Amino acid sequence: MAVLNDEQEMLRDMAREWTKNEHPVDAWRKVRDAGQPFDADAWGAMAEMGWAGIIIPEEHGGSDFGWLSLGLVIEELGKSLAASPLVASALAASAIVLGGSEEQKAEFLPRLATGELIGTLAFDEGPRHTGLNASTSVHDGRLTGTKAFVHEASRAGLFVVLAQDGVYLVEKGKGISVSKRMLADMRDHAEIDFNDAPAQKLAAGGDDLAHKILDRARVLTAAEMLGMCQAVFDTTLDYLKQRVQFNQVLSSFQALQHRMADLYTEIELTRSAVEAGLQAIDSGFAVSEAATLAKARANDTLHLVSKEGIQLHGGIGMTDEYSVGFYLKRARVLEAAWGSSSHLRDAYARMKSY
Amino acid sequence: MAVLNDEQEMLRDMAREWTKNEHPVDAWRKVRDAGQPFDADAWGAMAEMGWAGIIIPEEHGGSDFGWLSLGLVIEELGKSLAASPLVASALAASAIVLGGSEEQKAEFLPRLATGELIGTLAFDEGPRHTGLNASTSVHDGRLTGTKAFVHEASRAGLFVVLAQDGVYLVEKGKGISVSKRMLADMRDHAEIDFNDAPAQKLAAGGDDLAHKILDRARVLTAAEMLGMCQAVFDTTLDYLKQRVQFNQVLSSFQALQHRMADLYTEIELTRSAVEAGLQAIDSGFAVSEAATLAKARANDTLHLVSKEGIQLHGGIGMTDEYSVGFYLKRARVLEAAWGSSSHLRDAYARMKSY
Amino acid sequence: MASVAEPDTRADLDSFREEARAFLAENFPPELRGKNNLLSSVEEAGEESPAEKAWRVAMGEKGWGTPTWPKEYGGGGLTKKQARILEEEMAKAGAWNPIGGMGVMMLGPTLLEFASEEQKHEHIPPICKGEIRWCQGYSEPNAGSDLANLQTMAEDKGDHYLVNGQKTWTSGGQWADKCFCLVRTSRADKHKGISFLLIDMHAPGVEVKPIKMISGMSPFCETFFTDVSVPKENLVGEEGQGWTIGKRLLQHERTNLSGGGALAALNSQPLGKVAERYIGLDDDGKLADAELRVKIVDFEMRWNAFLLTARRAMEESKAAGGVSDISSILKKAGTKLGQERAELMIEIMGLRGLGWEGEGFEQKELDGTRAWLFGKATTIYGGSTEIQNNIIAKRILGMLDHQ
Amino acid sequence: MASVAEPDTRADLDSFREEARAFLAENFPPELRGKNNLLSSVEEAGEESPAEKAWRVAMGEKGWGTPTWPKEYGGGGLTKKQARILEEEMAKAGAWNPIGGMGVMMLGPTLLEFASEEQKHEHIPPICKGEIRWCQGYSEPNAGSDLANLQTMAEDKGDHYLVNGQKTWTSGGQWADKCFCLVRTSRADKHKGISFLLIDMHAPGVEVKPIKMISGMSPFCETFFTDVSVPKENLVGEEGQGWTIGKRLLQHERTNLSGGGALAALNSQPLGKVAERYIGLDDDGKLADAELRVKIVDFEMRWNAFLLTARRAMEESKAAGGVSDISSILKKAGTKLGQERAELMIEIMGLRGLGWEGEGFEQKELDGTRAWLFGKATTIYGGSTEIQNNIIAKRILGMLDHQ
Repeated sequence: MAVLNDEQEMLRDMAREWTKNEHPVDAWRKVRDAGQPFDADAWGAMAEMGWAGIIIPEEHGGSDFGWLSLGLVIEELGKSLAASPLVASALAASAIVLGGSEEQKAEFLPRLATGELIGTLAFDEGPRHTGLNASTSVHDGRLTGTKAFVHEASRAGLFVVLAQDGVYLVEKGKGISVSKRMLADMRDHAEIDFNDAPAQKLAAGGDDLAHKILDRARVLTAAEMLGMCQAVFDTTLDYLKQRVQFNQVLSSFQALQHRMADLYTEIELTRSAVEAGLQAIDSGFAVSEAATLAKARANDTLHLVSKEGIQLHGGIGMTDEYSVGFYLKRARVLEAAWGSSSHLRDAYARMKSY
Repeated sequence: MAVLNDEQEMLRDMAREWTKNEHPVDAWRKVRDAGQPFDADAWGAMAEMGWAGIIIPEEHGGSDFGWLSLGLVIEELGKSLAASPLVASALAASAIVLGGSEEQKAEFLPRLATGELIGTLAFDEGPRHTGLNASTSVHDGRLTGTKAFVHEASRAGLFVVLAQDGVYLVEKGKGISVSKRMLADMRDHAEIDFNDAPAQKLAAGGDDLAHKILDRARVLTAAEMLGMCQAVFDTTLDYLKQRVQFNQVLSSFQALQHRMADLYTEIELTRSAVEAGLQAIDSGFAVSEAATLAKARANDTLHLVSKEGIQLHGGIGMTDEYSVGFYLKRARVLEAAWGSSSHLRDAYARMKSY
Repeated sequence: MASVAEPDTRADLDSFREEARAFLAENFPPELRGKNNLLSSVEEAGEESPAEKAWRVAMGEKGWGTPTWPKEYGGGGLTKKQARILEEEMAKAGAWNPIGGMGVMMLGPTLLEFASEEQKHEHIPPICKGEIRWCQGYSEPNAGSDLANLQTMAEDKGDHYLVNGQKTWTSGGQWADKCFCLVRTSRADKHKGISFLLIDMHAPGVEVKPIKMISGMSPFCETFFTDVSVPKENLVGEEGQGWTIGKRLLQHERTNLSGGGALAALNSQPLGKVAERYIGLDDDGKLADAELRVKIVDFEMRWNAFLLTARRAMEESKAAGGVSDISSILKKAGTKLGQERAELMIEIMGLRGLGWEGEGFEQKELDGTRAWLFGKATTIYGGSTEIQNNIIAKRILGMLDHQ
Repeated sequence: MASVAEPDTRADLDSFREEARAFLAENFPPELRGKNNLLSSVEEAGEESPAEKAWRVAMGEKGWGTPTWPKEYGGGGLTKKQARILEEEMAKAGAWNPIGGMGVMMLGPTLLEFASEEQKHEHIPPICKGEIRWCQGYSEPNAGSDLANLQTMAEDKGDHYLVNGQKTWTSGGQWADKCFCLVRTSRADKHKGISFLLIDMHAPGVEVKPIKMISGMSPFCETFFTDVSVPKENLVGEEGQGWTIGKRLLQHERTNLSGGGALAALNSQPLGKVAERYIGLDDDGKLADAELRVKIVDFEMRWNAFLLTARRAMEESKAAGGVSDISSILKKAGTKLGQERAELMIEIMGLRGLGWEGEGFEQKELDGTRAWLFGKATTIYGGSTEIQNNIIAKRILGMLDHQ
């Protein structure tokens, strides 16, 4: 854990307590069983606590606490797989903070900060992230194109859309059709068809606006994944300490001890990378490099931890009654989001010119 | 172990007994300490037993027992790191069998079969195998070019040289200068400068002669590596069963048991691939594919086993007094020979058109 | 079953081949060609079509679904060479064996070895005909890998046992007619107190509760026995012999599990082809994702090494007239590779490879998701990889017990 | 050493910075800029040049080679902030610390904690001046990771101990003046029979035999003690306290070992650059070997995650005023990565990366071969990776003992 200031520590503790007491992983089970995208009351509570505004400037209704602060909250939510549009909406807000005109900021940021407006990114057009390439086009302020697997789409009122010539804002309404896509994680994903939908450009962000947004998406997703790693690890450790086989608790078997020591090591290395990614955004230094590193480490570590979590739980880990399977299913979706490890490694090597 | 016929079983048993009794790994230590390329008496004994002629037709003085038979012998020699030009010379002989005219066969094969003539391949021109590309050229029967890290070069009387337009035979003599290259395995390697050296083409082998020779080099090297894997594994297992720590023999620690079970599994999978490679040459079916598979599996498994062998031996494995370090050093040289794993995987994927 | 002398002459075999061809031509419904569903044993019991039923009945009558089992119990009574010829002819005809399940793969061979004459005559023929579905009652909530710890009691009541207890991971328990069960007939000794009992799943006091799995399917159940009365003639072997019989049966399971994984992958497309479709080739003819290309080819090569090993194990066992040592690695290696393949498939397909249901996915993609999740069980059930490692270390490598 | 209050004012620190600059300008021989040999502590004792000697003497006199050690024993007596300023100024000047070795890294801190006043005054000043080379006498042929099993006896002879036994892995034993040793003063109890003794390597009865390693170097020795007489005042702490003292000393070793690996790699070229030279780039600007490119970038990324973790461990420890839990993973992770890097280097260089000696290789390539082999020791010595795993599992994760 990075060394935090008082404000960050308070925020982290609040998120931890709330998640543990008010929104444990069973809350997600209920949401899933009810077929909802997320628990509206819980989202209200999050907004109430100010989480939707953490990276929004104070003048636009946020607290401007910064990305490390937001990452701490997202990590805690990741631990219980809390379903909410918080990540998606924060990323949409960050796009406006980075690239919006004063008018755009004043129009959208206050509503995003209170949580009454939900935003999300609509970048990729296929089932995998292949870079910032889009065939979506805009003519006379009308945007046309199809975006695949847009997260948190069903309740979103604002889409931040990557087009051929830049990043656009599109409000829910005419010219938009949303088709649900049910993935193994049972969260809220959809394909979105934009057909001459009214769009306004984020014109103030410079040529690399989309890259900057992508960096933030990677880091924030990595923070969620880090929380998931930690939760699977902790749950598995608890299980091994309690389950008896051959008259011994499983945690006394050396082969399992060494595997857990390996997982512990990987998670701590990943934690450093994720925290460094968050801090890089706050400081503005070497953001792309740090973001790529954070997501790649989170991808590989969560992949390993989610597999080992199932295996070490044995038979009961295979049942829907235990939560460890939820993490496995969510893990693969997030691994694919904003760049698989192979995509990220290729990108990193390019940055280093080899 | 593949199911063998009587002849193969006899040959394998003979090689096993001879290696164990007459030429254990300490024999290699003596050769090394004496600074020799190999033990001439031992080479004489091998020739006496007919091993140099195993893949040479009977009409040319060999026994024509085939590649599986030769591989069995090479595997046994690999177990004790027996230094000899057997692999190199057999490969040179195979080049003539595959591509020589009747005159060339009659001239060279009988002497190769008795071991009085030592042959070797001179293909690669850099420190890594990058495919069958050569800048070596031949004009008016004179060959010019530089070959890097040629194995068993110092006593070789016949070089099978890859040139731009085919494969040539060059006899030791004028126009050849040999510079020793001492690698960590302390075996016999050299850079060879050919400067207008008299050369005769192996013209009867067709366009893919070099490929066929390369396939055989890969499989035979893989057989040597398989023997090395087995020896490191067996030595390590013995050590773990005998060494006591914390009042327990090491072999009773579950974490070590599971690692040994993994190594055992990898070695057995590799054995299947290597034996299949040898059998493929004998049958002539899908040779390139089988050869690529055999060498890649041998590379990766020996890499792992040689590392784990050192680690599991602990401190004494780091000393020159124990043999396990010899295997580690030889392993990396053979891993690089005729294609690293990355080169082989690339080649395999090309064969499968993806 | 392996020690029968087999004096087939070339002429005998040729005439058997004729017989097999004729039987298949007459009885195998052409519309079933290649329609065998590999997942049928783990998926719910589908409806049997009339053609399927006819084919099952024909094979059952002939005994050829269990070709090498003795004729007197309903088997085919074929020699091994004849059985291989039958396989070849079936493959040529696109036919498949309609007789399967745990009765064939696990219980039958065990009964042939340990059961009394009466029991063989009662239980084996319905297995050969595919009329009875069996399930396995081994695991309990506190006895998974550690079976010796099982608690389900069978109390001696003179002419019957009174069974009480709970089993879990009962495969297909909700569709099974009978269950072969490990029960405790004595508390005195952990291993020697265990007996092997056949229980009617329709008997009063048997309750079955499907377990929902992470794959969304429910191929297993919890099974509760409350004062279930089981006739004493359903005890296989003697009281206290259950551990020996039960372990022998598990060997059949293991052979089958590793083979199953291999079979499934053999029947599917090479990963390189799948990737070509989802990822595309670059100008050089290589998959556009260089790292994924490496992972795919590395997998395919290791997979081939595994297939070669499975073949070698078979050849060695045949030559040695016993089980080869390397059979011990097949389950461990095969299940690991099977899981790797499923993970690679997801990586290749991207989010299309994670579809759960509904619009936007091909059926193959949805099946892949379920198979990926279901496949996580293969390294856990039937002797987990950890247990396999213990066995290899101790039995094959002679490393001491770690306790 | 950590609990001293440090009321440095800004002005104090500024004036110290001036002092440090002046000292360096006056004493650091410019021809030594950046000439520090990282391997010097493991390689044989090279000849000291006059400039090197002058620099060592100057730093030794000042006590700044051991900047935070108390002045009364020859240390610099600096606060931590001052020490950091000194480091900064040395870095600017290209200067390095000429005082090092096991005396500084391991024995000194231990003596400061456990030794008597007399012992501190006798042994610490020569360490601060770099006048005495120490070696470590812990391991024995049958007591490696399992130190409690050690057999070297120190028999009480009234005013001295009579020491008999054999040590192994004595680093630099052939060049050392003295040895800090774990010896057995009682056979009654495994742990409590062990004492911590300082032995003169030049005393009669001490015999040293270098061990040739797979790298071809001999940085370690076997050390034989035959009736060696050691004055009782060389006992540190009390009889039977050796286990406690010895383990504390190992903590210093571990911190140092993981840091050392990191340092070495920091000082070397990025692998991508090396690969560009040996392998070349394709038209797309990528390394021509696609798989190797993936391995390199994967390594570099994991290596960066490690460096970030090392920094985090330091920050956390500073903030918490104690050692952070994650320090426990640094040795394990750092040594593994160091070995991976060396293996990758060989793969990048091909057979040039395996040169042993003689013609045809650059010095850097030959050094790489030796470093690769020598580096295999890092996961074995100073608490093997297996021991680290045991420690993490038990102390950090609270998993029970496996015995």
